[in-house]
Amino acid sequence: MSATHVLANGLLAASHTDTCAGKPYGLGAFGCDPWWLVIGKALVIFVFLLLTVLMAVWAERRIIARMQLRPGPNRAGPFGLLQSLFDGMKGALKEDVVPRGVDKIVFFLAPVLAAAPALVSFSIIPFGGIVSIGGHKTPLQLTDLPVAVLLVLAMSSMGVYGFVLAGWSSMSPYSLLGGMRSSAQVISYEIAMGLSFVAVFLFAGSLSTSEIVNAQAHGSAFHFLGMTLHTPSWYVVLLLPSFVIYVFTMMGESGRIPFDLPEGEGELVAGYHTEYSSLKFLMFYLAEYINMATLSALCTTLFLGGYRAPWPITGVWSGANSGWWPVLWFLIKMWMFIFFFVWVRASLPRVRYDQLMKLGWKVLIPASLGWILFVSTVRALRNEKHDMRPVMLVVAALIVILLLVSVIWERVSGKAEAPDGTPEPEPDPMAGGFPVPPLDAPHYHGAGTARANNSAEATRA
Amino acid sequence: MTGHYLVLSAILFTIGGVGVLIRRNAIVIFMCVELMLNATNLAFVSFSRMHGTLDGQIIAFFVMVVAAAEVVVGLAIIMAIFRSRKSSSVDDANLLKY
Amino acid sequence: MTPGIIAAADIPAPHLEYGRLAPILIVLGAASVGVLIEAFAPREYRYWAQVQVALLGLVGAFAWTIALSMSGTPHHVAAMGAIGIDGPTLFIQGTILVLALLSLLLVAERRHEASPFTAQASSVPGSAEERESLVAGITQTEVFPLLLFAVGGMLIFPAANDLLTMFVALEVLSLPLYLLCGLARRRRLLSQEAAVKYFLLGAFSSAFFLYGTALLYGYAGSVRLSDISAAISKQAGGEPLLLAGVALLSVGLLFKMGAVPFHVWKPDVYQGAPTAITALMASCTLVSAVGGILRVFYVGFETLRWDWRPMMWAVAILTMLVGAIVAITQTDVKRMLAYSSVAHGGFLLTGVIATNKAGLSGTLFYLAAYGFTTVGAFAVITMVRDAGGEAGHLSRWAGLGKREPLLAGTFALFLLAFAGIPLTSGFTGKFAVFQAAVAGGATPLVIVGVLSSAIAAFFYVRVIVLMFFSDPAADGPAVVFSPTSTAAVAVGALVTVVLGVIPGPALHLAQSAANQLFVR
Amino acid sequence: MSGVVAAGAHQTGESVIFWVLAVASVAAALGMILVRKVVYSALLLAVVMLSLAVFYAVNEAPFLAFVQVIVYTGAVLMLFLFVVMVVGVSSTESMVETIRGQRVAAAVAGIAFVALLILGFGHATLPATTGLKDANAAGGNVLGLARLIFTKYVFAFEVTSALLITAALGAMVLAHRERITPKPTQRQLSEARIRSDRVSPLPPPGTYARHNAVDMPALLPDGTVSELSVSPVIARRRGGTHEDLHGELPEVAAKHEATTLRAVVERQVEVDSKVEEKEK
Repeated sequence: MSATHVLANGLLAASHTDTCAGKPYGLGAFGCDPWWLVIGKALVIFVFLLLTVLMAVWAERRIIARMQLRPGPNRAGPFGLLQSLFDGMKGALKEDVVPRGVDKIVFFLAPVLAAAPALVSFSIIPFGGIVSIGGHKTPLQLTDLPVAVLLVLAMSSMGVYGFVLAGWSSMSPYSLLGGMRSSAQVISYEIAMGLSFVAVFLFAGSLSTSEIVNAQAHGSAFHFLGMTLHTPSWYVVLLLPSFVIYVFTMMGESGRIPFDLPEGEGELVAGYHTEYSSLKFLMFYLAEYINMATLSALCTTLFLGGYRAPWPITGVWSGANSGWWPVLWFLIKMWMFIFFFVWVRASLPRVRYDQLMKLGWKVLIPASLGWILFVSTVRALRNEKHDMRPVMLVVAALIVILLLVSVIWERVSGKAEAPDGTPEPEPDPMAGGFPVPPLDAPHYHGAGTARANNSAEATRA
Repeated sequence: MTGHYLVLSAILFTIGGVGVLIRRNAIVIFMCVELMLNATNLAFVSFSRMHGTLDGQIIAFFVMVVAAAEVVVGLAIIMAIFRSRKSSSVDDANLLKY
Repeated sequence: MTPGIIAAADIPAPHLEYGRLAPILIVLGAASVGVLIEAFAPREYRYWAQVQVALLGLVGAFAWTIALSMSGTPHHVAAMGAIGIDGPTLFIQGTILVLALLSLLLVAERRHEASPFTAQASSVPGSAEERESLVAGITQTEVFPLLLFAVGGMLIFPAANDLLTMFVALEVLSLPLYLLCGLARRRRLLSQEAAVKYFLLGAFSSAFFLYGTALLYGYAGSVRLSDISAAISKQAGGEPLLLAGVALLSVGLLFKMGAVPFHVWKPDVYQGAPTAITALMASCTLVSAVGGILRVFYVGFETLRWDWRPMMWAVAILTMLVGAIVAITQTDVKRMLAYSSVAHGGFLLTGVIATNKAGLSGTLFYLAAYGFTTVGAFAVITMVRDAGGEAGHLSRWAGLGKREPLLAGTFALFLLAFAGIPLTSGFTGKFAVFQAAVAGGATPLVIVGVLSSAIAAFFYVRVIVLMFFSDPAADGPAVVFSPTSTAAVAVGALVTVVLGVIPGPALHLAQSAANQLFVR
Repeated sequence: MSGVVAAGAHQTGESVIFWVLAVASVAAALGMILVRKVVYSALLLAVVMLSLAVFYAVNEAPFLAFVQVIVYTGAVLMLFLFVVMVVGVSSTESMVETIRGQRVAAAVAGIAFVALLILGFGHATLPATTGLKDANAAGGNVLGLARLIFTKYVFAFEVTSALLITAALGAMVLAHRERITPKPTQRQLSEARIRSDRVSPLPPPGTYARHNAVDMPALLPDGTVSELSVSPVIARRRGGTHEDLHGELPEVAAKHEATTLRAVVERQVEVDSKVEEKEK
């Protein structure tokens, strides 16, 4: 116990034996729980994550099925709810094939390395404010750190080890390529992800999740027609570009469609987990879905006001943010994002690898750097009490000019690159004596028939 | 405890140094150098607590940044020589001998 | 709003003296402009744009340095105490900038071949891809920003007032050099090998530098040189930390200047690197490294000199002797000059060991004199060419004096200057350093110095004899004159002669620069 | 009273962490320089780095602890792994000494060095540990670091940007291949393919009774091996033998398979004809 105590002490960068009393909000509230409460919270989070995974798998299959006009799993339990549970049990009981020639130690280690960090990240996600459990006033969050958000980044960078090593230890070219793609992709997107957090840190003035949620509690007040109104306080509104960049990187980090190149079935069979079966494969599966939940929860926390109720509710119901209610708001927001993940998967095709890298390095990273520059300039000017209106006007004008220039550039350079005007040869309908139908005839594309066939989905779901 | 950390950092630093001398794969040699830098950082951080100033932590932070840049350059060079020779052993880099 | 919000007043805005830092900033700024040119300019304009930006940057920085040294006596710390701008620093920075300009002339050379650098570094040597890119006539113009970044690091290194800034500067100057070493146009395998060796050993040595810094931080609680110096005179009890720190730090510093036993990289790297880059390393890097050593030992550890002197004595003696003796056996011109550079490092160390004003001014003068001579010598090497590029092997130089008396004569002048023959700058420099060392109580060191000079003179004279008194081979190398490298040779030769015949003004300059020692 | 107890508990707690992780990290570091497989070296280095991250946390450097994990373990070491995989999947190193006695000499020098350092540290009287409570007091660790970066070390911080640009530029110089000939378009590719000897896709690898891996060459109708049926990448990696082949070369095994197959078919035909005869 004392060892963990020391560690917690160091991480909180304060000896909180003397700060425990008092402070209802912020970091001061952490590290004061009795041991049974800490273990209890950890267990609850673990169970919550497993349930989330089961639910997410089921929900994903049902939603995609609905989008593709088919029923989806509906036999096991009501609405097929137990389907993923049974699938999991069946998967665990299957034969565990270990191919000859794999690097045994690393082959066993890799799934653990993939799954364990995924579980850790959730410890800093705030589910709610302070509640009373067994007489103890405690926040609904396992722990918080002055650098909590970095923990998520650290864990996601540890998780990649699982994928890369799985690819390497399988000693198969497809797996290796999958692992390498995974490492390149996650490293690239992690940079942009980290940058998208910076604006949030600048506004919240902290890296701790609970303080970020608190910082989104109230917008600044202004008066309008005799009413006191509040500006939106969620960072999704204030820092929309950051949010958009985060959503892109979130898709990239999770390694799901449209960015699931590490396991692209068409080219790499299944990428890094080609050679895995049974429980080990399930661990990769688990890691993927937990990551999805973590990324959703983090997005909720950083951009959507965390566990706090949305605006119209707080307007009419003052108790919405106290007690156990925040858990409900948190879950709704988190599931919104999980639904978004599924929706994207159902709608978009997989991108090409060079497109993925181009998006990461040439669009997301420069865009977030520019945005951070802008945000920090605005903050610095506001701190020095400058009048913001002319600055905003200048920036708006600059953006408009840039957009215009880029549009004109696109026109000009697009014309330059256009083919030199040699007309396409008219297709000869009787080429070589046989009638050849034109290739763009509608029946070749099956127009009019809904094509529910999606072999990629079938293999995964 | 500072003394303990210091001894540990000295041991790790030396292991790294010995590794540089005995290994012949350029990548492993480079990893050994990274181990040495890590050992240095441990010394900085524990001294930082000893003195009660944050300077040591800052220096360790800078070392990490510098090391990251160095790794990029170093691995690029090693990759270049690997591509032309299909080997990353420093024994095979023997055109320059006196 | 919430307590976590940082108020603006929490962190006071730092104060940067842009005027005093301008030389550094101009060079680094020019390098950044060079990167932008690489990114946006069309390929056919890049070379000229890069050359102009680099020239402007270096000349501008040099002009600013002159202006700084003219405007009153410079003796300031700048950039929140991280940089010391004082007489010796400005002298060193000015020297580096001029020598970098001369090296730039060699880097920008286009008459010998399309470029002294590889057409495409990413293509495998000997592959079809390499041939294609050679035929396409593309050149790797990224060398110019890389060179400027290296020069920027070299400017910061001797000015750094704390060990962290020094470490960062060390890396800023090293990383581009590692890269540049591997970009030769001919003998690319050799060049890449040089890059790997330089890189691995450089990284190894910077780890030592850093561990030394860590121990000194543990001892003094700060990495600022003045704080360390103050702690040395006050504090008792932590001496082992201090001594180990000084020793390890010295390893890192001595490696950069290539003192024995940390010289092993030098011959390999000098031989393998493109000759233009070798010229840069032999002149600017040496000046910068010695400048850093001067600052660390004069500012940081001056009060400790009775402890570090014996170690430096040993290093200086070894450096002079090993450099001179091993050079005799060399058959490659660049390799021979590398060992000669090792030996000269030893002579420079005698000036450091003197730890007095005369030592400082002598070392400064020596650095300038040696820098010009060595750039000139390497420029000559780039001009002596045969079918495979530069004719490096000494036997190919036989009889060069009969066919190209002017060039061979100039090279002989440089060699005589290396040997320290009177009426050349080498003599004046050595004399100044040795005189200071005698005054500083290091007479035995001076005797070893004179002795090794004599040994060194042997192989310099041997080359001269080879050039003038043996018959030229039938298929001997041709000498290719081009405006830029001829200019570099001419400037080198001129300065070598002028500093030898009328050393007064330059010596005076060095003395007035050294007059106030380093700012703390 | 309670303060003293807390301090004591703190001390023992730290000792426990220290001794566990110190032993682990030294063992991992030793393993790193002794194992032959490069990937194992990298993994053991990761163990050292993670232990150091915990040490940083114990030493009141939470920010640094996570930066260590993100930058060193997550990015730097991942880059190493990436390069190891590009350079060769199973890159192991031969342990033959080129310079005789070099390893012993290095080990002796290392032990001497560390003994010297430790003896020195033993003689040094270190000042009592102050702790970072005061330094972290105003705004916490992160703010304290920010304050130093943007004031005392601002110049080093700015110069670091030169380093990062150099790194990016250098990586680009050494790795980026400039296109000299324009990239062939889809149309050009398809035209070239139609004009080439082979319009159809390459033959798939062989599928036999005993072996059906992707590195088994297919057999042509005349019983010879089709070189085109195995990807050259796989063929190069295979290095002659496949574990399934029980020591045979793939070409030999393929022929073996073919003869077996032929014999089986012939036998079947024989049996069939006999049966037919009987039925008649």
